[in-house]
Formats: sequence, structure tokens, C-alpha cells
Amino acid sequence: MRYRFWWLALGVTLLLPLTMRSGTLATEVLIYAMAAMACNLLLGYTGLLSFGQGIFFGLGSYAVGLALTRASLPMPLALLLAIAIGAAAAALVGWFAIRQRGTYFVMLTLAFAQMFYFLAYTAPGITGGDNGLLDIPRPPLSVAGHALVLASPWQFYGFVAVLFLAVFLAVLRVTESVLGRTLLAIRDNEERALAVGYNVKAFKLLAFMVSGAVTGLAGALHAMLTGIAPLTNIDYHASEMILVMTVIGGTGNIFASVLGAAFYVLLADWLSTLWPRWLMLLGFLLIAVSLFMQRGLWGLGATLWDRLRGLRRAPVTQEERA
Amino acid sequence: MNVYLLQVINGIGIGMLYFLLAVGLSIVFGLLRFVNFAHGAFYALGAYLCFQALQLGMNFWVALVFAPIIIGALAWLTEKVMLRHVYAQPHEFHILVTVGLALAIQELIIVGWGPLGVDVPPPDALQGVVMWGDFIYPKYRLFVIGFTGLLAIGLWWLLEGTRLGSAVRAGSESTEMVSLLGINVFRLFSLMFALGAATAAIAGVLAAPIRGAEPFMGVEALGVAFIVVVVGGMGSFTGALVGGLLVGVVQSLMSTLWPEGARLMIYVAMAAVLLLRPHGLLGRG
Amino acid sequence: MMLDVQEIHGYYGKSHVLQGVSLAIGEGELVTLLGRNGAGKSTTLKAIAGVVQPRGGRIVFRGKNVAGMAPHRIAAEGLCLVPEHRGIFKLLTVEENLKLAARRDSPWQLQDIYRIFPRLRERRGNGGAQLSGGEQQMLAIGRAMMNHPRLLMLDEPVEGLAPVIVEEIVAQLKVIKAAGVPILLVEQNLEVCTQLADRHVIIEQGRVVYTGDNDAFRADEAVKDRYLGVGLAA
Amino acid sequence: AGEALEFGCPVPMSGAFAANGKFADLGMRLAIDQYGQVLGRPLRYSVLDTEGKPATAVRKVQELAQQKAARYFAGGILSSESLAMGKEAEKFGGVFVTTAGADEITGKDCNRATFRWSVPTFGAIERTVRPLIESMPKAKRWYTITPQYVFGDGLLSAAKAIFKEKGIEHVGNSYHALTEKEFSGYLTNALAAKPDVLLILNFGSQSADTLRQAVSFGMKKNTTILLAWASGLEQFESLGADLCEGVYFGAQYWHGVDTPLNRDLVKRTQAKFKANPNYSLAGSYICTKIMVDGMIKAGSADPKAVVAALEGMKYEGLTGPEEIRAADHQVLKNYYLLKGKAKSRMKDKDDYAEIVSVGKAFLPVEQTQCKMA
Amino acid sequence: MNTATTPILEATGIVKQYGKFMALGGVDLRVMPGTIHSVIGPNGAGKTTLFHMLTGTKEVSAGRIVFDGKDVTGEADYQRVQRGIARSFQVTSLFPSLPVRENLRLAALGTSPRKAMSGWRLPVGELACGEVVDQVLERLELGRVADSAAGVLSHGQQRRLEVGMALAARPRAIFLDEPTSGMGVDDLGAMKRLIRGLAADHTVVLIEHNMDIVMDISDTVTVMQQGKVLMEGPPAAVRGDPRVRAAYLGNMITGGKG
Ligand SMILES: Nc1ncnc2c1ncn2[C@@H]1O[C@H](COP(=O)(O)OP(=O)(O)OP(=O)(O)O)[C@@H](O)[C@H]1O
Ligand SMILES: Nc1ncnc2c1ncn2[C@@H]1O[C@H](COP(=O)(O)OP(=O)(O)OP(=O)(O)O)[C@@H](O)[C@H]1O
Ligand SMILES: CC(C)C[C@H](N)C(=O)O
Ligand SMILES: [Mg+2]
Ligand SMILES: [Mg+2]
Repeated sequence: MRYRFWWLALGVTLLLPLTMRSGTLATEVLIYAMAAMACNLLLGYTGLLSFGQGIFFGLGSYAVGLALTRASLPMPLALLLAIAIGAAAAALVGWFAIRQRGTYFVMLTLAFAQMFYFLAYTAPGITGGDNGLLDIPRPPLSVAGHALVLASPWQFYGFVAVLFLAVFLAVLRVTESVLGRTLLAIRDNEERALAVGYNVKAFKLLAFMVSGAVTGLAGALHAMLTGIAPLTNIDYHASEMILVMTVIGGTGNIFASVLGAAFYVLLADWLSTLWPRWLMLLGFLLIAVSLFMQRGLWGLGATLWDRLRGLRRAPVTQEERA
Repeated sequence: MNVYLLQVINGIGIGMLYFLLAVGLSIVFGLLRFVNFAHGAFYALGAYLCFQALQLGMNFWVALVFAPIIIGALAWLTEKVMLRHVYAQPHEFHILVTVGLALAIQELIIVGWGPLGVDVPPPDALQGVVMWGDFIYPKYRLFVIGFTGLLAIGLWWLLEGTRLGSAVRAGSESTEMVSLLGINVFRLFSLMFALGAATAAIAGVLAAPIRGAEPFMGVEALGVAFIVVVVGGMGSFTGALVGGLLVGVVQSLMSTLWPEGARLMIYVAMAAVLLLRPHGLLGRG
Repeated sequence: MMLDVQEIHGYYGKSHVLQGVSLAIGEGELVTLLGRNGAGKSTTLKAIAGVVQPRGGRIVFRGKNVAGMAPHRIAAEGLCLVPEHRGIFKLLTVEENLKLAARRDSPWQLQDIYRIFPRLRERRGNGGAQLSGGEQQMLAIGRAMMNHPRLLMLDEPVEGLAPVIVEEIVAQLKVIKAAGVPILLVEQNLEVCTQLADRHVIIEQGRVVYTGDNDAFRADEAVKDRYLGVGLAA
Repeated sequence: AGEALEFGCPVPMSGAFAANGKFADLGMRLAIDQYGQVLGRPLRYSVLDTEGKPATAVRKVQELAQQKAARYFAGGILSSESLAMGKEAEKFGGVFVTTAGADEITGKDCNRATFRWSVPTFGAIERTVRPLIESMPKAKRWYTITPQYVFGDGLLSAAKAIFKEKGIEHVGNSYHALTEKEFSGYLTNALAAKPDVLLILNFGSQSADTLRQAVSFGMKKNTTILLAWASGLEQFESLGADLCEGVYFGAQYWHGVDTPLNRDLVKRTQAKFKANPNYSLAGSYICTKIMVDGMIKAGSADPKAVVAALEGMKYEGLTGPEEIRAADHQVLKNYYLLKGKAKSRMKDKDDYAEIVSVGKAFLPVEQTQCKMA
Repeated sequence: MNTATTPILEATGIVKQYGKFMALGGVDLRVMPGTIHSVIGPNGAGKTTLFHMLTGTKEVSAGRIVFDGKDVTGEADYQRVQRGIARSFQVTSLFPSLPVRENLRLAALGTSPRKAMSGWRLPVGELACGEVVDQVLERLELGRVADSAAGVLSHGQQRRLEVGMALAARPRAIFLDEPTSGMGVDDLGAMKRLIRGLAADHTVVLIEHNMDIVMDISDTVTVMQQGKVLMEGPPAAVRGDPRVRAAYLGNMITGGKG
């Protein structure tokens, strides 16, 4: 399997600290990279365009928040809980949404995103409503007796980086596995997949749950990063943002999503210092990407790389996808 | 008069507006199979054009006529220079490009008219309220119900009754085959996209005297439109109508029965519909 | 010459599928385009219809070079293609499918089509998705006829049709031909071809390797064996 | 002069509250320019676009604290942001002064680092509902429209208490979602209840929509309308004089207030921006000023010292004499009841309203649930 | 030819209603193991629909389907694959963006889909289904294009792969819906031999319009018309039957012979 992508990911985790002054920002890049990867698993490998990734992200945040504040579980358990919640929510949403395809599926996930946002908003007892959950701690991690302090931004970055690399490896493996290949087939032609014996719904649901789990973890880490689980982690814009990152990166392979997330987070952070109306620039950028960069950053990179090597390239092939 | 009856009538009023909001969206992605996230932005733009018209001393009716034309033309243009080039692409690019468009328009509105909302008074002829017994209802809202009703009839005929309608449906399946029949499919698409935007614009103009104009009204409107379309069934004209009225009436009734739950109820209704009829009440499979 | 195709090339991505195809069709002539699977028959038709952009060469139709024109403009010129996979609109009813192609000046109007294919009248209300393979084929041909073809290109029109229907269609093609509409026919079924055609063109690997009139072709077993491998057939 | 003293202005510059952010920026600039330097150190500030997202707000505050060693922050329009940033400020030992609305800020979520200038929900109701009741003893039937979240509930419960005490009949309440834009249903309900007074408890563009739609339902005729938590001048501008005429508004600040500091602020704002200060601008200005004055009083830029200095500080504020209550870091200041003027009676383009009543009202510390570490 | 007496597939009273239109009006079909059983009939007779019923692609409106002694009426298509039912489609249906080899691997592994649920195991070794895939590849002479995407093959090549997809499942009964449609005359012979060859280790149910093939290789021919079975019998009998001629065969101009 293509470990070279993993090396690239490792490269990123090492590059960020060297090039960036803010550990918080760097951490956010990795966190959204995970979310984007999960989104890509659906979009690029299963052909499911989910506009509901924010649901799992937000629930992950709430889950870890509650676990650490109310239940004060040990941190690893809290993260596991977030993962489980993410998967469970994905199973629920998926169970409804997967009956539909194409645009219908998009609309359904979108509708669910709004629904969950509203539920979170109307349950202040659990989610803190509009104020969100506050005072989410970042307890030290006890490994083999001695405690690993995660208080400072860069300490926490280290922790997230390790998780990120693990998740990356796992997702990469999934995409290479028989499961991943079968998902690709389903993406290509559902009727045929059914006719040769695959229970398409079950496979889609599985993919959805994996995606939900990873996104839940990302949400949880984000809550620990900022110390809060706000309503904005579960709203429509959260879903939109994750999807946009994924598409910008390109659906060819999962490393593309890392690029997409890094690009989006850093660009937004930079633009917002330039001009209060920076969202307009972002808007134009999105238009430009969809018009001129239809294979995303990864595709662009690949093309440039080949130009350098002086060979031209045919449309997406299997080779690049896996 | 019984308050529930009042709420039903009021619900119809809201519902017709929701219908108008949703129908354009439904046309655009039911027939062109194109998810237009900029729909809300056209709606907001409509409201602002209405405001602008009044600023320039024109009256509401002028706005009602010209806003849709101007925005339709604008949409026509965007379709030609942008959207056209992503039709062949998968859904995510439709979303990306229209989300980008929506953002750009929203911010342009802020640059043009400021981040604060603005007020738009209803036309003098429709100021004030009508009273039957203790049924009090703004004249303007009555007008909206009637006007939207007429509009609905016109649209229905255009989409289901004409060759244009079937041509567009065909185009949504295979542009290649349609052009093999000698029909310029891209013109059709521009036309339909412009039409969708125009309906949004009309909705915007009509909504302005009720809700004023405000840069972020588009996002909220889009949310409502999505629910309506999902409930009613995508690409189904009657679906948009039924969905709109349903959502409107439910919302209105709930604000008497159980205000806290008004919104929740809408989502519950949506979930129920999706459970029983996955393609929406009138969506075709 | 009604249609005069000169040295056109066609590509799918990098693969060079048409390598200089030339053929011509005269007034009221019926020419068949033969060749093995993958020879480039469909691609040739697609290139003429403008669905695949032809590179190099010229496509002169009724004195006008249509190479590089948009498909709908070419179709409007009266150059009608019925593609391999019929292209029936599933979201439209049978009748809507037909009406979509209707041209006032076409000699074939709705009722004519229903007369030719009574089954279509029975199914007029069915969605295109709800037709059997054969019914779809009939609809596709009927639709093309309503589109007022000045030259008709058919890609394997009787593929998957029951013999009786095939006979019907063959008969219809004769009628169309009799009406003076030239036809370019891609067909695997030699029986049908030899019944209808004035001339035959065989392509292989995207090149024209044989042209001959019907009688010559009938007689020439060698050619059939060599290019169409009929010898193999039991 | 020593190295510059960094201030942060974390406010939504983009997103639904962009308007507030824009003016908050101006407010801080005004204050910073006015002082120029303190304790021999030049003052600098950077605007941080929170996008109205608490998470983003926290992240950017954190970054500014790390990179420019900024310790002083004034901003936070939305309660959610402000609560989060207050907590963050406490973590790295900074100072955060805000104008946001939620009671928790100086209530159960209060902390050493956070100060709040704006009057909480209790005072906002006390200083609007009570005077109105007293001014119209015949108006016995009140109807309320309330956004369903902590902020709204705070206002509502305060109002109910007064109703009880004054023997007012609360003929109904409609809760609505924070995203609601369509209020006709609630208004139909209100109409059916035949209230004398309609009390609107939501804020921002929602209160604008509620008011606009209430007027379109002809409620101005035989109902008095009170909008308890108005955002001030910017709201009047977006509503226009005609809608506002005869309607009562509660406000944290009004540029017409006749106090030395406010006269000064109006002059400065006019000079610099050719406009009158609105709530966001004034709020941001005073929040910054408080911090600077705190440093001067403490004679040090060490946050701990400054916090100590601020606790209990009395000063001449925009609303007259103001005092920072040590126990919960709540500024004790006036709240205003305004009444919309007819266009004909407006002296200048911003003279939308007249001040009907002024006063302070705050919960005793024991009842704020604020326990400081 | 196999002389078992218990049918491997027995369908009784199959009815399929599309809205008010009845595509199948109570069809009975008994397929003997190891035979080639052809279903012919004019366009729209209901052949493909019958296939949809038998392979579970669509649900029956009424009737009962017993395969290999088990009632499979209620089972979905993907479940029936596990029982040894595989099909090809009249309208080519492949995984266009995947290589031919991968298409076949997926078809082969479809018989034990649980294995494909592993997000950890790679498609190598057992899961690559190497030998099956290679067999099919060379049986259909697709070895040359094994590594190009299915979508770029010519129509004829795709038709062959279509059959291959069914073969790769190593089914007990294989359902072919007009496997030769659109095939070049040169391929016809090959395909014919292929199908005949299948009978050795599969039961073949075949929809075909090419009489040359049908009459040559079928053990039994069922003639359908308007959703009903018109007659059934050995080729000779069918050829001879006047009703069939009238309804269907016509004067056999289209034998497909050169
Ligand atoms: N969409 C496509 N992309 C890439 N290559 C293609 C495409 N369609 C066809 N080809 C290739 O072009 C060549 C010619 O294909 P074409 O369909 O014209 O053959 P044909 O003569 O019509 O064959 P058949 O008789 O099977 O229809 C074949 O080798 C095929 O693999
Ligand atoms: N989804 C559907 N909805 C409604 N009617 C349908 C549907 N599918 C097929 N039919 C009708 O059922 C009848 C049988 O169709 P079927 O495809 O089984 O015919 P067939 O025997 O396979 O014909 P062909 O040989 O042309 O493929 C046809 O008249 C067709 O119109
Ligand atoms: C008017 C606003 C100050 C109210 C406060 N921002 C809130 O979000 O609750
Ligand atoms: Mg072909
Ligand atoms: Mg069939």
C-alpha cells in the first residue's frame, strides 16, 4: 500500500511547528484535516456527498465536553466516547439518508444538519444552548505512570499530531482495503454492486459510521483545543466548511484533504486580518477553484509536478485515487 | 373568530412566501439537477433592489417588475460565465461554485448597503390592516397571498404544460441527446437558472416590506427553502407548493399550540415525511 | 454528394480512434458502415454529429462544412443521429419524447409514427424508463423521424430486437429511403445490410479498408471473412 | 518609552454581527488614540475578527496573547463569544471587558479576568418595564415575545417578577427560536390576547423584525410597544423614524445623554468620524478606557494589579458616575428608557428618541450566583 | 445433457405489476439443472422483467420462486447471489472507472461479501480471487485490456465483460439477458461457443433474439408473449409451432448468419 502518503502527512506535522508561530492554529489545521479526510472517505470513495459532517463534529465536541466536565471521565475514555457518539449519530443519520442518492442525499444530510443544530440549541441543559459548554479542561495524559502535560499549545499540538498520524494511517488503510475498493465500486455503479452480491446500503452505512467516528474525534479535539463546545461547532456552516475543505483539497486521495484543510484554515486566518469583507475574497476563490481546479489542490500539484517532469497526464486514473 | 382559524389563514400567508422561495430552488435542481446554494443570495438581492428602488424615488411596483428582470439577467450571465462550466462536474462543484457565489453576493451587499439592515415600507395602497370581526390581518400580506397564487398558476403552466418544460426535463437527463435533437440545451439551462433566480428575487421583493432587507437574510431563507423542498419533493412544482403551505401552517399553528416547539415541529414533520416518503410528499422516485 | 466526410480524425483522451476516415453519401443513398467491435463505427457517427470533436479533415453536408459545429446546430441542419444506446428520456413520457423532436416541416408527424409503431401509441403515457429494450429502439427511431432528418444516421438500430420487429423496422427504413432520405447505417446484421444498402463501407482500426456496392459486396466472401470474420460464425 | 502595550479588540467583523464589530473597532481606536501612551508605554491594538464564532474568538485571543504578549482585551458582542473569551483571558492571566448581554458573564460564569460594562437583564427590565407601568397605570394587560435561550429567559423572569408585584396581568408569552424571522404567528396570538402592552424581549435584527411586523398588524394603534433591549442608534437607523414613533426602547447608551464624558465622546466621534457614537462604539470606547484608567490607577501594567485597581473603582462614565462592583466585576451604570419621536420633531438626523427615564438597578451580589475564585 | 428430474429453479404464478400495467401475468417456469434454457419472445413480452424477478433485481407482485429447494421469493438480489444466482444485464452495467480485472475481482468476491467488509485486509492473496479472474479473462479473451478501465472498452468488449461479471461469481445458475446484443458477427460465434461451454458446469437461463444461437444450443425454449408463457419445448418443437412463427419468428430473415 502507498505509505508515501503517510510520509507526506508526517512531513506536514513536522513542517507546521517549524513554519508557524501559533501552536493553536497549527493544531486546528490537523483537526480539520481529520474532519476533511473523513468527509473525503464518503465523497471520494463512496460517492456520498454529505452536508452533515458538522453534526458529528459538533456532537464530538459536546460529548468530550460533557465527559470531561460533568462525568469527569479520564481523557482517553472521553475521546473514545466522542468517537462512539460520532459513529452512532452517523448510523442514525445514515440510516435515513442512505435511502437516497445524488442531490436527494445532499438535501437530506443538509436537513439533518439543521435539525441537529436546532436540537443542540433547544437543549441548553446538555449543550449549554447558545452559550455552549464552557470550562472544558485539557487534563494531562497519564502514560505508563508519569503524566504528560498538554497545557501549552505546542504540547497539545504534539498530542493531536500523534492522533492525526494514527488516524491518517487508519483511513489510508481503509481506502486501500477490500472495503475501500468495494466502496469505490458502489460509487461507480450501485445496480451492478447489488447484482454481484454486495448489500450496498450496509456498505454505505459502514462508510458513514467510520466517517462519523473520525469526525467525532476531530470535534472532540477541537473542543479541548478551545476549551469550549459552542453551538457554532454543529451549525450549518461547520458542515459547509468541512465539505469545502475537502473539495478544495481534491477527492483523489486522502492526503489531498490534509492539503485542503491546511489551505482553508490558514487562508481564512490570513484573509480575515486583511479586510473585514474577506469572505468575498473567499467566495471568489471557491468559484475559481470550481472553474479552474477541478481536481483540487492535489490535482493541481500533481499536474505541476508532471509539468516539471515534462510529461502530460490523462484524466483521473485508478493509480492516483487509491 | 377562533384563533386557530386565524393561524391557519396566517399560515397560508407565510406558506405562499415559502413556496415562492422554494419553487425556484426546486426548478433549478429538480430539472437541471443543480444544487443552487446562491438561491438565498438572489432572494436577498431582490429585497435590496426593492429598497434601492424606493431610495431612488421609484415605487414598490416598479421594483416588483424590474428586480426579477435585473436579477434574472444577472443569473443568466453567471450561468453563462460560471455554472455552465461545472455542469459536467460532480455535485460537489455545483455546491462549491454556488456557495462561493452566495458568499460573494452577500459581502457585495454589505459593501453596497452596509452591514446593518434597512427598512422597506409597504406600498401606500397596501398600508394598514383589514378587519373582519376580530380577524385582523395586514392588507399587504393578503396581497402577497393573492399575487403568489397567480404566479404559481403561471409557473405551473410553463413547467408542466409547455414543450419548454419537457425540453428542460430531458436536458437534465442527457444534454447530449437533447442537442442531438437540434435543441440548444445550454440556452434552456440559462433560461431556467434565470427563471429560478427571478422567482427568488420576487420573493425577496415581496418579503422586504415584511422583514426589511438585511445582508444575511439569504442564508436563513435558504434553510427554509431546503426544508420545504425536501418535504414537498425535489423538482416537483406542486411539491414546493404543498411543502410551503404545510410548513407555513404548521409553524403558524404551533405558535399558538406550543411556541417553544414551533421550529422543532417543522423538523419533526420533515423527518416524518422522509421516513414515509423518502422522495418527499410529491417527489418522483 | 449529400454528405462528404474527408479524412477526419477522432480521439478519446489520448487514444487515437479515428485515423483519417473518409466516406461519402449521395442523394437518397443508403450506405452501411461495417466493422468489428471497436473498429470505430460509432465514433465515426459521433464525430459527424459533432458529439465527438473531429480533428482535422472536413465534413461537408449539403455544401456546408459542419466540422466543429455544435451538435444542436448540426442536428438543425438535418443531420440526425440515433445513437447506440437510444437516448430515450426516462423522465418524459413516450409522447413527450416524440413531441420534443417534433418539427412542423417534418413529413413524419406524431400520428404517422403511431401508425408505424402502434405499440408506441399503447405506451404513449409510459415513462421512458418503463419501456422494453425494443420499445425504446422504436421510440428512438420514431423520434428521429419526427426531427425531419435530411440524412439519418442509425447506430445498430435493430440491436436486440425481435425478428418480427426487425422486419418492421427494415421495412420502415426502406420507406424512409424511398422518401429520398439518405441513410448512414451502422449494423452488425449482414442480412439486414445487404437487404437495404446501395454501398458498404468497412472500417478497421479507425481506417476505411473497403468500399463497394451491394452486389460486389454480396459476392465477395473474401472481404466478409477478412474484415468481418463471418467465417467464425457457426 | 518602553515597548508597546498591546490591546485586543475581538469582535465579529464578518458574519451577522459585522455591524457591531465595525463600530467597536472605531470605539477602541478612539480610546487608544486619545491616550496615546500610558506609564510611558505607547498603546497599540489589533482587531480580531471572531466571525461571531466563540471557538475562533478564543483561538485568536490565545494567539494574540502568545505572540504579542497582549493581556488587555475589550470586545465580544455576542454573549457566547464573551463568556468563552473571558474564561480564556483568565487562563493566561489577562483582562477582558465586554458589553455582551448574558447574565452569566457577571453571574455564575464570572471570573477575576472578566468585567462587564452593560447592564444585565435584571436592570434592563427594572429600568424599562417598571417606569412604563408607573407612567401608565391603566395598562394592565401585557404580552411578551421572548427568544428561547438564557438571555431571553433572564429578561422574561425579571419582567414576570415585576408583573407579580404590580398586579399586572401577563396575558401571554411566545417563545421563539434564535433563528426565527417570521413573527406573524406569535403576533396573531398576541392580538387574540388583546394586550395593552407588547413587551419585545429579543434583540438585534430579530427585535427589528418583531417590531416591524407588529406595526404591520396595526398593533401601534391600541397597544403600547416596549422593546426592552434595543441596540440603540444603529437600530433606529435600520428601522427608520416612522416605525419607531411612539415605541418605547430600553438602551444601554444614548448619544443624547448629557454627561461630561459623553459630551466629550460625542465631540471626539464627530471630529473623527463625522457621526454620533452608537452603542457598539461607545461600549468599546468605555471598556478600553476603563482598562487604561485601571493601569494608571494601579501605576502598573501588570494585569493582577490592574484587576485589583478596577475592583471597586468609581469614575465619571458615559452614563454619569459609574462604579465597578468588586464582588462580580459588574459596572453599575444607568439604563435608559427611550421613546421614539415623530419625524417632524427630530432636531437632527440622529434625534430619533427622547429619554423618558434613567436609572440604575442591579441584583444584589448574593443573587447573581457569582462566586469568584 | 443432464437428466435430473427436480428443477433447480421453479417459479410459479409470477405476477409483476407496474402501476396499472401488468408486465407479467402469472408466469410459471421450471428450469432443469445443467441445461440451457432460453426465453424468447417479442419485444416487451416480459423477458427482462421475468429475469428481474428471478434474480431479485425487482420484487414480485405475486408468485413464488424456489431455487435449489429454498424459497427465495423474499430475498434481495444480493442475497440470491450467495445462493448461486448471477446475471448479466441487457443494458451493459459495469464499474466503468475501474479496471476490467477489478471489475471481475469484485464480482468474484461478491459471493462472500462479508470478507469485503474488512477495512483492514488488502485485496491481495485470497481476496484478489486471482485464478477465477484470470480464468474469466482468458475465457472471454479480455486479457489484453485487463488493466484498462471498463468504461473505455468498445461496446462489444463491454458486452463480453458483462457476461464475465456473471461468470466470475461461479454461480450454479447464470442468467444472461441478450449477451450478444450489439456484438460483431465475428464475436457471435465465440459467444455461442462460450455459452454452450457454460452448460458443462452451470445452469444457463438465456434471453436471446438471435435464433441461430437459441435454436442451436438450447435444451428448452420458453416463448413469452405479453407477460404470459405462449409455449415451451425443445427448439425443434418451438421452431415448428405456428403460433410462435406468427407471434415472433417471422420468416427468419435475421438469423444473424452472414
Ligand atoms: N468514451 C470512450 N473513451 C475512450 N475510448 C473509447 C470510448 N468509446 C469508445 N472508445 C474506444 O474507441 C474505439 C472505437 O469504439 P467504437 O464504439 O467507435 O467502436 P464500434 O465500432 O462502435 O464498436 P461496436 O461495434 O462494439 O459498437 C474502441 O477501441 C473503444 O475502446
Ligand atoms: N419500470 C417499468 N414500469 C412500467 N412498465 C415497465 C417497466 N419496465 C418494463 N415495463 C413494461 O413491461 C413490459 C415488458 O418489458 P421487458 O423489458 O421485460 O420486455 P422484454 O421482453 O425484455 O423486451 P425486449 O426484448 O425488448 O428487452 C414492456 O411492455 C415494458 O413497457
Ligand atoms: C444586544 C446584545 C448585546 C445581546 C447579547 N449580545 C447577546 O448575545 O445576548
Ligand atoms: Mg458502436
Ligand atoms: Mg429485455
